[in-house]
Parts: sequence; structure tokens; C-alpha cells
Amino acid sequence: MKKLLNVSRRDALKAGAAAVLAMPFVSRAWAQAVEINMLAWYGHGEPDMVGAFEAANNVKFKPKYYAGGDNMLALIAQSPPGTYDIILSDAEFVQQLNVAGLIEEMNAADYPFDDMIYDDFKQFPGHWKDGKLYSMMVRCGHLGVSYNTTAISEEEAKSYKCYWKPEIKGKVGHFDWHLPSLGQMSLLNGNGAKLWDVDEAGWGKIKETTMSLRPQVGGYFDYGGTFNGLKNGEMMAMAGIGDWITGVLEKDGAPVKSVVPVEGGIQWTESYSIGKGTAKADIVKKFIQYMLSPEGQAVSAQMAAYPGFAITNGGRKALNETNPKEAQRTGQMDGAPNDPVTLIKEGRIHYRDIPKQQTLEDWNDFWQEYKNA
Amino acid sequence: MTEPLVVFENVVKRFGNFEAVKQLNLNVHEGEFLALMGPSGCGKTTTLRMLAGLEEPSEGDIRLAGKSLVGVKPHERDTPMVWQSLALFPFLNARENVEFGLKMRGMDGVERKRKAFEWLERLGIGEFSERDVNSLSGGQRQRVALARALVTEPGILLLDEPLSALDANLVIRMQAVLTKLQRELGITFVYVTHSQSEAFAMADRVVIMSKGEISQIGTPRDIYRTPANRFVAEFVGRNNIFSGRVNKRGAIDTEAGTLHVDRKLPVGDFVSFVVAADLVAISLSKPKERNVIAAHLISEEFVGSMVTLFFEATGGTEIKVQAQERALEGILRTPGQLLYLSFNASSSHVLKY
Amino acid sequence: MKDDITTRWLLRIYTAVIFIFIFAPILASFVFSFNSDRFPTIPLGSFTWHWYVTAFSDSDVWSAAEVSILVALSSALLATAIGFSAAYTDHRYDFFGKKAFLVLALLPPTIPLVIFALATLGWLSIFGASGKVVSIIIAHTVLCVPFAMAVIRLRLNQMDPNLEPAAWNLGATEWMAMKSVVVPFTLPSIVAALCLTAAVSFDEFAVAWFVSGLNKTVPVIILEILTGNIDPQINAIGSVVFVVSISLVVIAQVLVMGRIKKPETV
Amino acid sequence: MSEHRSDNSAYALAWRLPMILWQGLFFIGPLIFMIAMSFFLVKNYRMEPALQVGNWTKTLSRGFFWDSYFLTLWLAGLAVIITTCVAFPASCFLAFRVSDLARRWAIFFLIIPFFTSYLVRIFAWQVILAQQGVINAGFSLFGIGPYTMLNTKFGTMIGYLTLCLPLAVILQTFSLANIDKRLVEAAHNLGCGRLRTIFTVVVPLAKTGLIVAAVFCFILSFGDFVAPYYLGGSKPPTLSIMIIDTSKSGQQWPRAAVVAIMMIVTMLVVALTAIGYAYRKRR
Repeated sequence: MKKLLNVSRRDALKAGAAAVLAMPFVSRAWAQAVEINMLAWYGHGEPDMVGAFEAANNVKFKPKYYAGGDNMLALIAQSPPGTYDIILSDAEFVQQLNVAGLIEEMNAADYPFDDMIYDDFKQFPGHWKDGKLYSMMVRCGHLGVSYNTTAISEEEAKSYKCYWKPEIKGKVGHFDWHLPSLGQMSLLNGNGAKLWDVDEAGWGKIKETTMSLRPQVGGYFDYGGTFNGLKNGEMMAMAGIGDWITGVLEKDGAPVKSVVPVEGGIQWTESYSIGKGTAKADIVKKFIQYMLSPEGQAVSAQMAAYPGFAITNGGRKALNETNPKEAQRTGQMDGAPNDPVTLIKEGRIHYRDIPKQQTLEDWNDFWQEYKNA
Repeated sequence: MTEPLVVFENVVKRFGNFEAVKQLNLNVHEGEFLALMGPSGCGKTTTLRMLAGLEEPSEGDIRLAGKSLVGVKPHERDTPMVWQSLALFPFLNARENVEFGLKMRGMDGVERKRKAFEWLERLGIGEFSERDVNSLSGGQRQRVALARALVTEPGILLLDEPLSALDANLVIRMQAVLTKLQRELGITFVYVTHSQSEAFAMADRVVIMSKGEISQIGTPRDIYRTPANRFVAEFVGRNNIFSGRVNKRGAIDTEAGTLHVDRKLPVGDFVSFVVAADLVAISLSKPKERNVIAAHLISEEFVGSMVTLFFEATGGTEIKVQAQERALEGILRTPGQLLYLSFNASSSHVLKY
Repeated sequence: MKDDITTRWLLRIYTAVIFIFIFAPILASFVFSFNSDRFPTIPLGSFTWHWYVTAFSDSDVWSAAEVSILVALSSALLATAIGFSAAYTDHRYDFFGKKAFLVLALLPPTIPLVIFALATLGWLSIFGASGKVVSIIIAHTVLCVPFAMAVIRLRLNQMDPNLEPAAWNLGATEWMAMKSVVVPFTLPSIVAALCLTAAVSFDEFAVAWFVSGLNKTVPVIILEILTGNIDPQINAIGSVVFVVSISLVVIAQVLVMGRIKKPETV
Repeated sequence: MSEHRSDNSAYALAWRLPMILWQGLFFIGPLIFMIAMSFFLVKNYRMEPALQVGNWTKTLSRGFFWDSYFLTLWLAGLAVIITTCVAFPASCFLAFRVSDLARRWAIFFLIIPFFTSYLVRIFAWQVILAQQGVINAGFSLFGIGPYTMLNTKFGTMIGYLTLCLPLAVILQTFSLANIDKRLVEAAHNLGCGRLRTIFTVVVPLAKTGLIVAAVFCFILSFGDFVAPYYLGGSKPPTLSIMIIDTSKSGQQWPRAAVVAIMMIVTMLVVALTAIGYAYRKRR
């Protein structure tokens, strides 16, 4: 290692500084820091998110990353109880976690419900059961049409129909998870607020619409692939994602953008739960409190892996103070035309949910079939 | 009377369905040099390996100094062996190779080193004691192997074709080394070889084996002069073999003519007898002997002062004659020439039939 | 053999192209690891240590390295020990079911890693042994045994079959002969097998990914970066891993070459 | 040959048993468990032991399973053909036209890739092959392109070649170098043209090695998920991607097991047939 880092003096200094900075951190982590096992989407356990908290509390997060709620349930199911101390799940899967008895009850008084930016968020579906709190919403974001501005105009991007644009044949990508992509197809079919609640006929139509997109499709990607595909110009449009991907690229200077089209958009929502049987409930609670504090919310909104919206007034304020540019870009300013809260209020945003009349398995099976078509 | 040093009693060795050794009965006496000889696959090596414990007999008993060896592990016997491949340990130097047996017996380092060196000296390779065995010559390696086997001062030494990889000159030299050692140490040598010259040059007694059975046991001279059967006679090779039916007068009608032996044989029987090549006389004119064969000279072969002449008699019988070069003076020897061969009836030896 | 110059040169160039193809990604990864662009293209960006600094100031990478080293060493030791015993058994013994024995010993590399990973995860979780460092060690040992066995078996092939009997003949028990003859003789191949299996384990990702749970190895971190926040840290980590692995291989190779140079004529 | 070869002493068993126990417990055990698992039931994302054929009927009755099956077979077959053909001239060169020392070095260099992370190499290819990647940037200097190479079957093939080519060249070189060169010269002397010599003398003599190399290529590409995923855009997914998908989303381990068993059976059939063919005519 040392030899590799010894070439130019300035670089050596830089590397040395980094090593010095890292070493106490590393050695402390190895010494006696309490380890917190976290199950989350990619990025939540990275230093930009948890570094400050780790340093202040002498803890060390050990993250296991997943992609997609089904994947998360699968990972939990195959681990012994108590493996994960803290679970970041998509809001629509909280209910399943709860039914399966995988998460602890939480005390509502511990968290800043009064400061929530939008009333819905206080009583998010599935987070409460029989008046008891089981999960704490921490951030959210919107999914819509994500596109390369050199291939699709702003006008075209106002509808999901732009995926079928002949010029981008073979350059439409999918985020490899059935819920967001099929949800978008449901919206395109005009199901609006009932996008998850479709009968057999409606489900058949969704499948039909989706299949008609197949010739346009250039690939199915995980988080990294999605990111890569849009950035290096392999994909001109990506279904099933939103600003959480394009935001990172936009900040990096790529000509990509996400908008909520006229058919409506989908909101992804992430919530923290405390793993059943954990011995570290107190420090986990403290961490969730931190993430909901103005400081934590500002960090979360600017998460390096993918950005999200702050969901407390305090968090929004903190973001505006620390990074007004980002606040402006994402519309997180009171009165902005693309203020996420405004979009929700206008009825253009629907919370992501699980299928009501079909099982997840039905959707997943179709997704497999679609990929193999 | 005390029992011989080694006794093989009705020993049978099978490999699957193949009987490598059949009903072997053999005694090896203390202090003798015994050679086991035979063509490959005759069971001689298997016999030796059974003595070393590398094979267990399928049936019968082997006793060493009166104690049965059946079930005794190789390392519990004191029967060191010199291997055809030498089997020196390539990762040890010459001295360490010699020390091996002492080390296994738990002898302490200093004593071990001293003894090993002593033996290397004794065999004349003391100066190579720290050399890597791979860097030694064939003869030197041979001596290391000997020293390694003898350093534990055993009562018996087994040798499995130890000289077969050496060139002719070296073989003669090593034969001298071996016989001298055996005489000095006074221990028993059991020597397996397929080479007649090695066996005859060194052994007190020779055991000829064929197809898992003993064909003959005897001194080299016995075996040479009076082979027990046709196999031995042919294997020994320096014999002329004649076959034919006994006629009314008691002589034998062979393809080379009617010949006489000094034994009464039943009329009409088909018999074979041998005449050693060095007991056949050659003359230019027909001698007044009872056994005379006219034959054409085919070729001759020199080994030192000895000449072997190859003749073809009538009926195509090949006859070998061995003589001192000096004894042949005055006899013209051009290939194709007709000469008269003769031998005394008492020089013949009738084979079992 | 007569050979016109054109064919000769065509073949040379062709072979060179094949080697370029094989080494392109390896070299590219080295170059990219020092390149400032996140998505390198021509012309290249400026020189930077940034990706190394980022990667190696991440404590996750360090703990993954710790796990990887622990796993590589343990499975190399286990696999070499088991591989040695299997090679020795094959070399010396014949017994009922020997063919099945050999099939069992050599089959693992023919099963796709994904399948083996799936099966292992299911199997180990019955015993509650999944998601632990020891699970990776177990699975990697299974994968490495055939390699260790093959290397050691080749060496045993060169051993005079009388060497071991010679030791017994000189008073060594079977165990003593093993210690003082077989092991010293096969030592170069044992070291080579250790290096080889350690390197195999150090690079394996599919099985480690499935069974590792929270105990990530370095390749699992690489896989996670690849599926997650793709960036040239991969190249930096990969380059360092490469240097480590290749040192192991070179050690193994030197031992093997050393043996070729100094032939043991029985 | 000797008595000791078939003994069952404690010593013999001490060397025989470790491998049997370890590989039996941790290799055969998992595979058998996987077969059992394919009959299990999944309820609420948890597996429950059961004996029902639903997973088999459900998986095997899907059209897309078979599409994917034949696609994987086709891709792996294509990879075998391409690898074999691409490697062969280079192997001939290394086997017949260079010194022993040069060959040893070449083999050494061919071993190096096995010790670099396959993932890292694939990532490098991603960057090299991208629309704005190194190759297309090179093309643009000549005013051509850009060509789409990533997320195509071409990309998948590049990945398979990355995986198989070094091994194929090594194995082919070994088998070719073992041919008795006098036979080749004899063929030349008998007036056999160079190409004809290769196909009538060299290939039949090296057949076993060539087939073994091909079988390894098949096994590697048939089971690989990285190349079709990261370079082929899983479009459409191969069986190994399907295994990961089914196990990842929906916790359908039993169905993944079904796919896995189908893969193992296929591979064993292909490998045994090929190996049988490779060794049969030699006798």
C-alpha cells in the first residue's frame, strides 16, 4: 500500500492525510465501536450519511444493501431473527414487515411528527397499526420520466408516451424492479389514483401496454447499471426511476432530467424501522431521531448515492441554508412551482404501493416474462 | 540344530487372481550371500518385498531368526534394503540420507552424525557427505544407498537389482565392493537380480525362480553344470541342449546325430541333456571319440581371453563352444569352415523329463 | 518446417492481438484507477490518487480486506490440507469406490458458482451457519480443494514410488514417513497450492456474495459498487487486489519454475 | 500394485476421509438439499419444507423459461465456437513456433487473468465499450461510429471471451504441444498442405485437449451471470440471471432451485457427452 502511494509528493501528502484521517476512524471501528447492522437501499450506510453520527456516538454501521422491497423481504427472511438492528424499507413494505413480526413497536413521542411538511406523512399508510407506530418515514422522492435532454424534448417528456419514440429504439432502459415500471404503465393507461388497484381487465391492459414497449428496451439495470446507462449515453430514457438517479447525474453535469408527466408520478417513500429482537434499540432510536433532525434531514436530502426530499419543515429550512442550489433544483422551497408538496396536493403524485387485486408474485412473474420476451 | 536365519514356509502370494509366488519354501542361512534370480515377473522381487514387509504373504509363514514376520510392519523389522531406484531422499544431503534410519530409531544427533560419516568414509565417499544427492554420480549414489542401509548394523541386507542402472565397468567395481563388504561384515545378503553374471560372480547360493516357483537352488557351479531342468539350462544360457529319443543301444538320436550320455535311460523315451559350452572340444580332423558332431562355424565372440564360437550342425542345431583363446591356436577359424566338435559322455547332464 | 515469412508474421500479430484482448481490461483498469474522470474516455483526464484515497479511507473496504484475508488464509489452509490428503490417497491407495472418490474431489469447478452459492446458502442456513465468515470459509474450501489436490497430485507423480517404502524399511512408521519424506518432498507443491487457493478465494465473489451476510469480502464490495454507486474506486481496489494476488501467483510460479530448473532424477 | 494400496488401516482412512467428509457435507449436501428445496413451498417470503411439484410445473410450463433456456444454451454454444476458433491459431503458434521458454512465459501471462478480479475486468470493458467509451472515442477520430456495443449480445460475448479465452489458449496449447511433431512433419513430407495438415493431422491428434477446453468454456459461459448482466444488459436474461432474479425478488428459492437443477443436468449431459466423445476414438 505505502509503496503505491509514494509517487508524487503532493499526492503522497494527500494520500497521507487521508490515511491519517482514516486510520483513527478505522482503528476505532476495529477497536470497540458498537456495530449496528443495517439493511437498506444502497448508500444509506455510507460515510456521507452515517459518518457524523458514527463519530459522535462511537458506533459503526455495517450495511447490507438490497434493491427492491421483495429483495429486502427475502434477505430478512433468510437471516436469523435479530440480525438487523435497523431496517430502511420502502413504505409500502412496512406492513409486510409488521405482519411477519420483523419490526419493533416505536414510541411516537420520540419523533418530530409536529414538524412534518405534509399531513399525509404523519399517518403514512401501513406505518401505524391499532394506534401503534411501527415505522418512521424519513425521506421520499418522485418517479416520473427520466430522459436525456438531447434525445427527448421537455414537451415530449410530459407523457410516458415518449418511451415509444422511434428515435430512441433500443435506448429505453428499465430499473429492474416491477413495481415502479409497471406502476408507470398503469398510470399511462389512465388508472390515476387507482393505479395499484386494477382488476383483471385492467391488469391485462397493463401487461399489453408494457409488452408493446419491449422492442424499445435496451436493458434492465440495477442501481449502478441505471446510473451508468444514463450517464454514458447508452440509454436515452429510463422507466421506473426519477430524480433519485438523474439528480446525481445532473449535479455531475450530464444532460439528464426527470419530470412528473401529465399522467401522474409515483412517490417512493423510505422509512426506518427497528429490527425485532435487537439489543441496540436505544442507539438505533437515537440514530432515527438524528436522521429526522434538521441536520440529518439536510444530509439525507443530499445523500451522495441518491437524493431525496426532506420531510420536515426544519429539514427543508436546513437544506435551504446549507445548499440553496440543491433546494432550488429539487423545488424544495416554499412557493416553488415544482415543490413536491404542491405536486402531491395537486393530485399528480401517487404513493407507491403493492398491487391490491393481484399478488406481488403475479407482478413479479409477469416482469420475468417481460424481461425474457 | 538351530533354524536358518530366514525361513519361507509354504508362502503364497496372490495379487487378485494372479499367483505371483506359489508354495515357496526357502531357507537363507546366516552369513550367506544368496541371489534370487529369474526373468522379470518370476516372483523374485515379490519374495524380497515380503521379507521386507512391503507385501504380506497370502498364505504361509516367513520367519526371521525364528520369529514369524507375519503381520509385522516394515518399520518393525530390521531388514534394510537397497533399492533398484536407490530411493534416496532427494531433499536430504548424502549424510542426512545415511542418518535417516538412525534418526527413526531415535538416536541423538551427534552420535548419528558421527556414525553416518563413519559409514560414508568406509564406503569411500566421506568427502561428499554434505553434497546434495542429486549432484552425485551413479556409483557415489549407490554407495550412499548402501551406507544408508548398513548404518543400522542389520543382520541381513536386502538388495533389489541395485546395479541394474550402472554401466558395465561400474558394475564390476561395485560387485567387488559388495562381496568385500559382505565378507567383512559377515551378515546375510539377499540379492535379487536378473543378471546371471552378477549372481554367479557374487553369490554363495543361487535361487532360480520361474513363474512364482523355485526351479533350482544351488551353488553357481551346480546350476551351471547340472541345471535341474530345461528352463534353468536355457536361462543360464552357456549350455548346449540336445534332445532326442533313446535308441535300443541306449544312445540318443538327436538332430545333430546319435550321442551318448553316461546314464542308463529307458529305451524309447524322449530326453534332453546339456553339455556346458566349455566342455566341448574342437578339432580339425575327426577325433576318435564317441560323441562327435560335424559342424560349420558361424561366428565368434570375444570376452577378454575367452572366445565363444557358434556352430551350426546338421539339422540346424546351434552349438556353442567356449574356450581360452590360447587353446585354439593352430585351428583355422574362417566362417563356414567345417570342424569337428566332441565331448565326453561324462560331461553331459541329463535333464529331468 | 518450411514457413513463409508472411504466415509467420500473421500468426505473430494474431497472437499479439489475442494477448492484447486478454490484457486490455486489466491494463485499462490500472489506467482508469489513476484517471480523474468517473467515466473515462479518450482523451484521458488528469492523473489522480483520488480513487485510491476514497477507497482506502472507507473503513468498510478495510474490514472487507480483513474478512477477505481471514477467509483466504483459512480456506487456503483447509483446502490445501484436504487437497493434500485426497492427492495422497489417490497416489497411494486403491479401494472400492476410488472413481467416485475422484469425481467427488474434482467435480466442484464444474458447477456454476451461482448454483453452488444458492445450494450452499440453503444448506448452511439449516444449521444456522449462513451469513457468517465461517460460511464463506466453508464454501471457498469446497471450491479450492480440487485446485490444491491437482497441484499436489502432480508433484506426487514425480515421487519415486519406493521413497515411502524406503523410509518404512529404515524404521519409520507410516506417520513418521509422512512427516519426514512425503511432506518434505511435496513441500514446493504445498506452498504453491496455498498460494493458488488463497488467490482463488481472494477473488471469488459469487459464492461470497450469497453466503456472506454482513461480512463482506473485497470482491463483494466490488460487486456492490458495481451494482450500486459505480465509480473508479473499483479500479483502485481491483488494482491493489491484483498486485496482492499476482504476488501470490509469482511465489507459486517461482516454486514451480525452480522445480523445473532442478530436475530430480529419481 | 501392492497390498498397502487397498488397506483400510487407521492411517489410510485418516487420509481418505477428510475429503469425503468435507466435500460430502459441504458439496454433495448442498446439492441434495437443493433438490429437496425444489419441492418446498414459499409462504410469506419464508420457505417451508413440503413435497409438492408446483415449482417444477410452474417453472417448466412457462414459455419464458424455455426461451431463456435455449438462449443460454445458444449463447454458451456460440461462446464455445468463437473461443475455440479464436484461440486455435494462437495456440498453434505457441505450441509449434516458439521456444519452450517463450511458451512458458506465455502460459504464465495467460494465468495472470485468473488472478485479477473478473468483476473489475468486466467493469473495465463497460467503460471501454460504452457509447462514449474508449473505443467509440477512437472511432470518432476517424469520423465513424458511435456503435452500440454495450447491452447487446456482442457485449455478452466479449464478457464470455474475457472469461474463457485465457483458459482455452492454455489448454489448447498444452494439448497441441504434446503432439509428436514428427507426425506433423511426416504429413508435410507426404505433400500435405499446411492447412490440410492442421485439419487432418493436428486437430485429430489434439482432439481430447481441444474438446476439454471447449467443455470448460461451455461450463464457464453457461453458468456466468456477470457478462450477460453487466455487458449484455440482461436482455433477455440468461438462466443464471434468472436464478438470481428468482431468488432475489420474491424469495422464490425453490423455483431458483428448479432452474439450477435444470442447468446442472444440462451441463452434465453436455460435458459427459463431449468428454465421452473426446476419449472414445482414441483407443
